[in-house]
Amino acid sequence: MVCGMSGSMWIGDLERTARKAARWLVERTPIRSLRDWGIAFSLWPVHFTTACCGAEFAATSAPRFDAERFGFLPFTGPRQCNLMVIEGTLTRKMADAAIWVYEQMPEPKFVIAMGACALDGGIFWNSYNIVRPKDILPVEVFIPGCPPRPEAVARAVIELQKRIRRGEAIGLKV
Amino acid sequence: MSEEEHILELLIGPQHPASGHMRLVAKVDGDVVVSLRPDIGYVHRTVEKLAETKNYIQIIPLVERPPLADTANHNLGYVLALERLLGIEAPPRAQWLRTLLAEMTRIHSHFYGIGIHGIMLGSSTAFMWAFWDREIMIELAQRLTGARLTYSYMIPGGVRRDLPPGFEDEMEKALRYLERRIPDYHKIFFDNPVTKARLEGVGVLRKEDAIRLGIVGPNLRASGVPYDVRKVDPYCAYPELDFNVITREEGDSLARVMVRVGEIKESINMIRQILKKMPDGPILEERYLKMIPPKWKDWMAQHRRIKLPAALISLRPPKGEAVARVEAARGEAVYYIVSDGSPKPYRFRVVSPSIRNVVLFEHLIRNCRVADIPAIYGSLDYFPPEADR
Amino acid sequence: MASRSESESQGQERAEAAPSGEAEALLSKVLEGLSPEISTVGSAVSVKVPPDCLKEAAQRLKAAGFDHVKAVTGIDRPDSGEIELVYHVSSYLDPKLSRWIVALRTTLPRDDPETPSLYDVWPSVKYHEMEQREMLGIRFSGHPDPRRLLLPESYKGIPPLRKDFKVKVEGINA
Amino acid sequence: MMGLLEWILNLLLSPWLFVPLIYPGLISAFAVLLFIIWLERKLAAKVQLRYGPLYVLKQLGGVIQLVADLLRYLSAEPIVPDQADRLAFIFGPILLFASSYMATVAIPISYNFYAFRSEISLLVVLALTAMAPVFNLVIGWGSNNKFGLIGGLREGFLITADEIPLFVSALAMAILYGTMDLVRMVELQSRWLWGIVLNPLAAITFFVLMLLSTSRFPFEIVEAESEIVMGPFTEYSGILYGLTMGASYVKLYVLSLLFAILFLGGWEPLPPLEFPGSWLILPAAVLFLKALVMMGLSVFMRSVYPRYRIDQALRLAWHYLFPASILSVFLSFVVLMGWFI
Repeated sequence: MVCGMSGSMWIGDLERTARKAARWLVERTPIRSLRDWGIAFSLWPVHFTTACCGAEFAATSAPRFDAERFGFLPFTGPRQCNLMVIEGTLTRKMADAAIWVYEQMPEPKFVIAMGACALDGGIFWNSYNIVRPKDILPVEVFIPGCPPRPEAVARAVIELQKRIRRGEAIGLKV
Repeated sequence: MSEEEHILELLIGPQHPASGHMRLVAKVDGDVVVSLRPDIGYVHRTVEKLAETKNYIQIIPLVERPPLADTANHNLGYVLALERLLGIEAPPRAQWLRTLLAEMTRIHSHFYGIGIHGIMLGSSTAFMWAFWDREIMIELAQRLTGARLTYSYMIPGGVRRDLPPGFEDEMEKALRYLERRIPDYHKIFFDNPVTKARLEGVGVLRKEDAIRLGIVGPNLRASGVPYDVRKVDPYCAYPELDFNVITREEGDSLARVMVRVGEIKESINMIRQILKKMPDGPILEERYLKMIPPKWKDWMAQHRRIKLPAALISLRPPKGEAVARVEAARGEAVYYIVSDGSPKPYRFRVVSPSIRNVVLFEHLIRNCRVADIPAIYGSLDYFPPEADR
Repeated sequence: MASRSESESQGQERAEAAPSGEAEALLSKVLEGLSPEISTVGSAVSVKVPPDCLKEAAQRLKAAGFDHVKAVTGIDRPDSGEIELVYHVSSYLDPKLSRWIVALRTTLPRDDPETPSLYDVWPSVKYHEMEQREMLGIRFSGHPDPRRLLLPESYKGIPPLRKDFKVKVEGINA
Repeated sequence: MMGLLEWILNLLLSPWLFVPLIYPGLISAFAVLLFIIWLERKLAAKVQLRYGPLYVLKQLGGVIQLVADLLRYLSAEPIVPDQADRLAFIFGPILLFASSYMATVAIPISYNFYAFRSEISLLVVLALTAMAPVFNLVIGWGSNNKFGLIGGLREGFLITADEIPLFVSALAMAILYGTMDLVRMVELQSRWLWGIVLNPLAAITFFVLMLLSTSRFPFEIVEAESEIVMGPFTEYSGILYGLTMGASYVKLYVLSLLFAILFLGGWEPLPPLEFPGSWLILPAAVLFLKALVMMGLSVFMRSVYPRYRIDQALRLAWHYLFPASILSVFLSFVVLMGWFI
């Protein structure tokens, strides 16, 4: 991958073999469980507030419900993060931005839908400007509540950690 | 090099640590911002259209969702407009309870603004401290109303719950703790030389510009205009409370933050006065109180809360219209209801403080530094969902 | 002077919030030649002005001390085939005027609602007029910023706040 | 067979391999990198009334949080945007990390255990640390991202603003000691007082410029989070981002080691313990502890200060720190005169 020459060298296509070797290596159980442990305890949500649940999402990282205890550190750019939290309603304009950000994130990536509006529209269910996150993004964990309490968001992070370490998370299968 | 070549158009988009739920389209020349246009509408959830499909009592939670960090004042604004439409008055104790919750929400909404401004300047300590002290007021509001942020506490004709036992001395302890904490903020954040360097003289809003552009709330009072709806058009229990309107003359970002800190101190004394002078009596207007069947009466007295009378569910106000304005934490919120006698409003208009402050982005952030964009953005205490409604 | 006395009788005179007759006297004096229908509605003094002299009334009100606009509202009345445009105006500096909210209203034909923008009189109407143009299709000629404000670019179709734009309603009391 | 093992062990313990590879070199830089970021998050958490990373390893307070982050970087998909300049994009962080820790070669550990000693070893260390920020420019340009461009531009301004006064304040100490050989400096400090007592002005300017050049908190301008997302590193994901994030901490580690040797007497007050191998472990441990204290102090600034603007930082560097470092040169002359009279 580093040398970037996709042409076939005299020992066959180097990139394809490297990728196959990497995948074989990761499937070995000790390395896979170590990788899942690393991902589980370093879930960095990208700084992308979609609606008014952002106030409770900020309270989750605030001192009283400190989510950094689980390694949950809201970080700046989509490239460095592996978790995207849809905080509340996803309007049509924000949905395009959400799809862009999701595609910019590196591969093992997960989505949490937070708030009743992210589940099925919530109080704005009959608005003409609303999109359901589950229609456009592979959502792992849904958090009910309007806005959900910070403990519920922390519970969702723990649920996602368990799913990752059991290997059931959608983001890992891709 | 022609003029456009060295101008870089920077999209500080919805995904950006300091852009909130909107996109700022900044034209940048080197490190100087030539012009900035806010591109809002990312959180437009059509509150005005949905209100036309909901009953009057169902609109209370709808009105509280957009301004999430400052819900009680907007709920109060809507309920005042509805009461003017119905021509009824809440009993005195309910008026005082409404003022109590409004001032508690103002305190923790100001802390929210200071915290977000702190993280935008880079001081994560200011963010964490502000969100810690905010939790105290949220905990007390939760004891009073049962919810952290979305209280739906005020209904047309009164309030839903009475003070829980032992609320007064817990509040007194909390207020004394907050008064001890505010000097710490001055030491670590407000008087910090780096904050002073970043905020003084940045984003100066002159008095006549503030009036010409119709700016509201602490941003207006920081430019020397002593306009506060609680003094100009007093509602609920504000006439009996003595508090002064905090104004500053400089009108720069630091002045706006200092006005908010002053208002937190004012709200603390106000809450003390409220708890001292609160009259007792019913918390719901007697016309609706009579409608509640007698067997619920002792249940209500024992649980200190009211049972929502059936008449309120399908409320039919007379034909006509009503306007109410309220001093929310971020500024003046205006509610305008046009009713045609049916249980659903004919036209419902919400003008939130942030939509009236959004013009400040274009006006203030001009030929300043790229690093001044978050400094000015944070000082406006601008909450995009409230502006897009 | 006839209009003042007639409005005296039918406006409900409530003591504390409603502005006293003095406000209506001041307004009728200010808007002398524009045949205003002045009445007290709710807590605001309503001044109905024919559409063509809206700008003239606005300039006079601004000269009288009403220095900013609190809200611009368009009300779609399909049965009478018109759109009612209401400017809620008040003052910051003048203590006497700041107690009142004056509702300067006019009616526009429903099929092509066209009115001169009041941006040069009160710059604070900029974003409100943009929103009403988008939501109700009222064209404000002379408005500085022709762009969309809240709806996504991809939104086609009739302006959403018009009565004939239907939105899903809960089954029971449809 | 035993001869071979013996030979390898001697080879490893010989200074030419031990210094660059083990102690001030790669492995210790990596361990310090993981520890110091954890310490930074824990210190900031303690100031901010919360716990910080905890449940990774509950008993030890989440020490291995950075190991979890590193594993995540390793397993993340390294994205190379197609409109980015491929070679500059990939080799930028690698060279940035390499040039940051290369200066450890010239840092001695004790009187007779060093990989490189010469009359101008101080200059070698300073030159190698000054090379690192250049690759920030390469990264900022190579990632073809507007925020990266602005970040790289800011780094360009800051290189001159902080390297030149840094050199001058370091050379002030060289004038004071009369030599540029680090080992001799430590010898002199053992006989005289510590460098920080002799010339405090140089110590202060060196410390502030250390913060400025490794963009620690009051001067976190290159990757100013709330203005230009991650500065030059916006487009980096996976282990490439891990390298860039680690590079500034490794440079801080190198400059702390230099600060310890120049101002805090290097490995001088040796505790009088005696155990096999103590001739190497004790001086190394003393020097390492002093460097750790300096790193802890500069990392603690995150929880104290907001961020300066680029023009304020440049004004601070050119108007105040540069004259202060020149003043410290005269101060060392004065101290020199006073000492000999």
